[in-house]
Amino acid sequence: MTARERRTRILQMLQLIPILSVLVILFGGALVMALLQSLGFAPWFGINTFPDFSYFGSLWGSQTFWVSLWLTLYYATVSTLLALVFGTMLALALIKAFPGKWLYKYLYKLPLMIPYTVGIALAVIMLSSGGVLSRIVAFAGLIDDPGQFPQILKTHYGWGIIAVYVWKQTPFITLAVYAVLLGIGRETEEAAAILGARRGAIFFRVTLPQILPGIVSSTLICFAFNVGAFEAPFILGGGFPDTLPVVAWRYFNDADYTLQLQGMATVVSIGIVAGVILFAYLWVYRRYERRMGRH
Amino acid sequence: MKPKVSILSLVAACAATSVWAADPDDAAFRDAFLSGNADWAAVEARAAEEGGVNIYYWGGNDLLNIWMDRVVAPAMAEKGVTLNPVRITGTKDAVDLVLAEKHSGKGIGQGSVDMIWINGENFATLKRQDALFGSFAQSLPNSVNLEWDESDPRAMLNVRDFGVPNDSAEVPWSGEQYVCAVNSARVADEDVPSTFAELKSYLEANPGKFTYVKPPHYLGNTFVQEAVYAHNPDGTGATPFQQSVDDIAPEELARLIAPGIEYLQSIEPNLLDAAGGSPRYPEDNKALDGLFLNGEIDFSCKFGLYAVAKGLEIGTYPEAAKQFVFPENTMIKNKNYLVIPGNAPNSAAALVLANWMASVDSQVSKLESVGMPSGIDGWKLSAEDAERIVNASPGLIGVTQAELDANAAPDTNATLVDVIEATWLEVIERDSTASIEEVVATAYANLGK
Amino acid sequence: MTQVRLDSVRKQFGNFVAIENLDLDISSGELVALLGPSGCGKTTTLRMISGLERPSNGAIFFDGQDVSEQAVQDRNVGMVFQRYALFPHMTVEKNVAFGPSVRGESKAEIARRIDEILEVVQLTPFRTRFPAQLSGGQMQRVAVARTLITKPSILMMDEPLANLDTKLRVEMRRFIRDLQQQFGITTIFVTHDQIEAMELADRVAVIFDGQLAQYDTPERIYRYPRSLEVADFMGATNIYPGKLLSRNRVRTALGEFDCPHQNDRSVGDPVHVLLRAEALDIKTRPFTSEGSVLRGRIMARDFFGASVTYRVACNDQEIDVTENARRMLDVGDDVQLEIAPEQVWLLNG
Amino acid sequence: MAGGNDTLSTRLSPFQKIYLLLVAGFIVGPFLPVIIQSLAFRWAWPELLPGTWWLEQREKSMLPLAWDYVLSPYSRVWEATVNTVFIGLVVTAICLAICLPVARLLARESFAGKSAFEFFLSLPLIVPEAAIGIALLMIFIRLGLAGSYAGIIIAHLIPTIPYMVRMLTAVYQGLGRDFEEQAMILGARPLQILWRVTLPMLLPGVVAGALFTFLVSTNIFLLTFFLGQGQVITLPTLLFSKISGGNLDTTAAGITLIVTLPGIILLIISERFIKEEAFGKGFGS
Repeated sequence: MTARERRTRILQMLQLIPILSVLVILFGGALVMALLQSLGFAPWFGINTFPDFSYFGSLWGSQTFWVSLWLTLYYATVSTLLALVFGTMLALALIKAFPGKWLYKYLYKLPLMIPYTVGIALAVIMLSSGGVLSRIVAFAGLIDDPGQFPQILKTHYGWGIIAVYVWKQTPFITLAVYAVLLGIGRETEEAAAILGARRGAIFFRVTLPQILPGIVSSTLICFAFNVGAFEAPFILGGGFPDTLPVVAWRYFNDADYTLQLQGMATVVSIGIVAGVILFAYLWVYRRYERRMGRH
Repeated sequence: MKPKVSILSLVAACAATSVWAADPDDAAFRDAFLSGNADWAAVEARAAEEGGVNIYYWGGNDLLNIWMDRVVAPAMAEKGVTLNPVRITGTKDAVDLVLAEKHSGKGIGQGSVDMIWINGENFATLKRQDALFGSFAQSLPNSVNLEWDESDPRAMLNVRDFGVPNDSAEVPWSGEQYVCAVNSARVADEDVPSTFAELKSYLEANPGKFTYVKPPHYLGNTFVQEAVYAHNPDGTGATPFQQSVDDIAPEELARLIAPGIEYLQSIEPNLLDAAGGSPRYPEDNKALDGLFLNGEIDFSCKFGLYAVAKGLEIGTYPEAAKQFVFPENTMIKNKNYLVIPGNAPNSAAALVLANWMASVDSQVSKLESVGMPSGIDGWKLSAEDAERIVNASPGLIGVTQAELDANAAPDTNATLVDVIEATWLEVIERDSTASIEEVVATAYANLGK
Repeated sequence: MTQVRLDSVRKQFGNFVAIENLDLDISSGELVALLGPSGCGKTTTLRMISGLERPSNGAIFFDGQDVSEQAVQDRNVGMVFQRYALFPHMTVEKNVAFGPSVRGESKAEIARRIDEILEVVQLTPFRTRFPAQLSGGQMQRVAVARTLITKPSILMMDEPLANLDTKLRVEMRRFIRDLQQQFGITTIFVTHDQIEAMELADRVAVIFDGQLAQYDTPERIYRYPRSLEVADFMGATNIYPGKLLSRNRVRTALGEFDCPHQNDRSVGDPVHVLLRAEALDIKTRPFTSEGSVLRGRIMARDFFGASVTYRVACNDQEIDVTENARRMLDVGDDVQLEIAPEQVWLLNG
Repeated sequence: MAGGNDTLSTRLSPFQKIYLLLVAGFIVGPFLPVIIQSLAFRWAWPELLPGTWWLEQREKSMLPLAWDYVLSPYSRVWEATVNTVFIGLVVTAICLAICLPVARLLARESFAGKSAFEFFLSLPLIVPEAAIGIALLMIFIRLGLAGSYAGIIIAHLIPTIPYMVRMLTAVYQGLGRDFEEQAMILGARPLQILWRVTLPMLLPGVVAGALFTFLVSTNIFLLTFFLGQGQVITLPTLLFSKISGGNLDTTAAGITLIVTLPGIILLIISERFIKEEAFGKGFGS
């Protein structure tokens, strides 16, 4: 490397400093601090038993942690899958021409633009026992007391949470898939049809493999968000046992400050679980990609 | 097993690691004021110099929010102080902030919170953590509006907060009583319960039509306390619960609260949505109001002497709502307060604000617009002022003041609240298989007892 | 082998008429080019024959059977797309196997036929490559193989040579011709390049603005265009307005000369005279005066290696003349052009 | 009529028509009752429309009800809106400034550890927000950043950087070097190239990235909620505190609509300036 090349290289590396300082110091720092605290390092509370695996031990040893984990993953997975199916179907419809398409393309993106809390408000007014659906059912004469309306919100089935996630994320996945669909065009589908493939074969053997990159990256983001989301399970969840982010938040808000370390262990657990699942997902996908000749 | 680090050892550790640092000027003012060496004019002058005051309060009541902006802010502006009302979702957030700042070395005059609307456990926490400004309440000019003579039993609510002596480190702001309301469009008068037993039989006949706010929310805790009082096996009601954890053995407490907790367990299958698998306890005041308005529940219990009157005025209560006496003899009555944290950056302004809040004018206006009952004591006022307070009241609907007074009961000691709350969470919410005695013992252990 | 007939086929997209009453007969085993400028509707026609689009009116017959309402999958046609539309996520052999596989043929049979067809298109060494790893010509051969393996009754190609460089075009042209002859398959292709159409097709359908302008052999379309537009599109440069002096003599600004006998025109009719550049003979001095001759001077010269084209000015008009490059004339030379009457083609004025 | 052509048709199938209607209903339908609720005085089960409307009570009440409250300073809606927009703008500006050079580098240079660096850049997208938020809170309290605008702005950079880098990298890749090289040959100086060639060509992509970043920032709830400590309120946290109990009263309904409004405006703006594909670039693997 000549001196000039080296100078250019150094200048380039200098440009990376701001972004690295944000990501390494704050993001990386936060993760490291979380890990340290979950291992018993919190001198500002007068606690320093590092390394101390008892916080993880007691967390993972309790049965409710596993229930919480199951709930967290259940809500995240079901809503991601539903949003994927709805979003892909919507993207397939949107590439067609229809009257009023320009308006529809505004409309379907609305949830993408507004906070989850709005979605929660909509779920509350529509789905609660005293809500609009319940009133419509009552108007139809099917029930005469709000208590008879099937409970949708605040159950561990999480219909309300799933509804909010699906509402917010369907447009997100639609957008990702739609952009990829536009990019691949219609020709390969037409070629497949001429070669004799029916609707199902065209979709699963030709379209789907091509939109898969868009699907993978968008579902990855949705799933990770769902695992870490707080507001929807907090407001619409079924209460104890809560999802892991809510559990962590409750630890942090407990009158007993030492529980914050337990909270950190919960936070780290969320990170580990999300990390393991996402890496496994990516690994499987990468293998598939290689088989598909993409690198 | 996780090592149980007690709060007390934690506090000791904190005290050792972080000395109460101080801004010398603020520290001097605090010492002068608390020792009575600062005259009020000097305080007001200093307040104007400080120029602002940050009050942290639960922002979930629109009426209170309006009143803060519309009435308190201009009143403070007249004194040269800009009011900064910080609306928080839970009082604990402000307490956490004060403590976090204290632990990070922000001492006298160096914090960010000047005043918190507070009572109960949160105050007890601040006191335990030694994060209070000091005994200021009796030095305020308007403290004449309050009864401080402890030989008068009526002074108890001014000097003890949830049974914990407050050492005048907070000034009473509002007096409340836990009252239930019924939707009389849905329930016949003769069916309205006045005891827990009657409530239970009502629920057996009308399953799902009642619930209470989920502890550890204070509205839920209070309902649990009332049930515990009413089921006190000795028949001594609230009396034994006035002691602190230091004075009552866990086995004894477990024995006293067991019938009440068992009662709450027994009504669970008939609470709201219990038919669908698990009973539903609303998270807060607003959620409770929503259920009551929609007729999902027939009775709504919360602190709110004038809640029905105000709720009708703003449309959050059903038109046929009215109050009733429940449970007989154990309707908890308490006060809530304004506290100044030890590291308040504008302590003089906070004192001025506290003083103004204890004035007859402010209490009348708060009563009228927010419907929050007066926190000052009528018998200490001139007849004219006392009458203004009475006239400002939005009014009781369905009950009389005499009935409420006759059935009043005191709060549970703040230190016991933690234990009872933990017991409820463990036994009722988490369906623990442990006996109540074991649960109480664990709760004690967690408190470092 | 299939015979294709389009009967008053019309296609409308919204308010836009893409094809207007198109009649077209394609004999079985024939190689037909649909020729026209872009946007003329030739691709739409191809897509209607394939079944990717449905005609708004009219009908399409394969061997006399109406297939207008038949789904594309049921028509047993083949199509090679302009950009080949290879499945990017499949290897060469997977691409080729796709058709038989979705038609439910046995694995052994598919494997056998893949070997065979890859041999035909000379892609055996590339069978495990992905499309992204192939050259343009290779991709096209995969596309062809993928189509042929399904034994289509009609093979369609959209601009088959458009995306190839000059050398590959020659190669592919030959390849397509050979293939078509070998399989004897009815083949229709779309192009906007008249040379390509003439070189490959048995018959050429010229389409302008959604209407069939002429449908004939390449030679006849070149020599005897039915309209000015067709003549222009086929690359004719020497077109002059004129008037019929008698049944076999015409006058233009260039001058007067003889033409074939005109049975269906009357004397005095306005006409356009088409003179093919390569059909004129250039004479240098000494000039003769037999037949129809024009005098002029060379204004410019374009040398193409095998041929040379001169721009000649005569009577204030310009005319292009092409001849073999056996000799070279210079700019400024005076020349005489001889016009054989049978090389003069008249169009309506 | 043989079917099987639906996937290929450029028209919607009947099923797709119904599906589009259902999705539209699912997405915007619930706003209707929110609008009604915001105009109600008392709307109790089982009424399909409020028994008493706000306007009927408006003159009778001393207190600002419904929209009178929402639009008054008491509701803090205006403060939250200003905060949201301000934080969003600052985050966008900082994010743009620090991501542009990185995107250029990623698009054009190859260096050791590049793929690891790219992976690290996208990590914040897949680490759950709750984990970052709670962990950051402890650090921020130590640094005195909790509850401050600076703290929230810095925190918002974490989830926005990955999107911005991805979108800008895609733009730089699409741009290619030819144009800059052509400008160089024509005699332009580096600054002139930047100002007159590179920036105008980057602009659509930059606008897309900026709008997307702004959008993400204005939508963030958890980080603002944890790190704002109730002192910095934005539209999402304001709404959260109104509905955290799971009840939507009159003023909460009004605030819901207000919180929706910037999204609608942003939607219209972004639809004008950004093609679908540009958003798509943010998500490409």
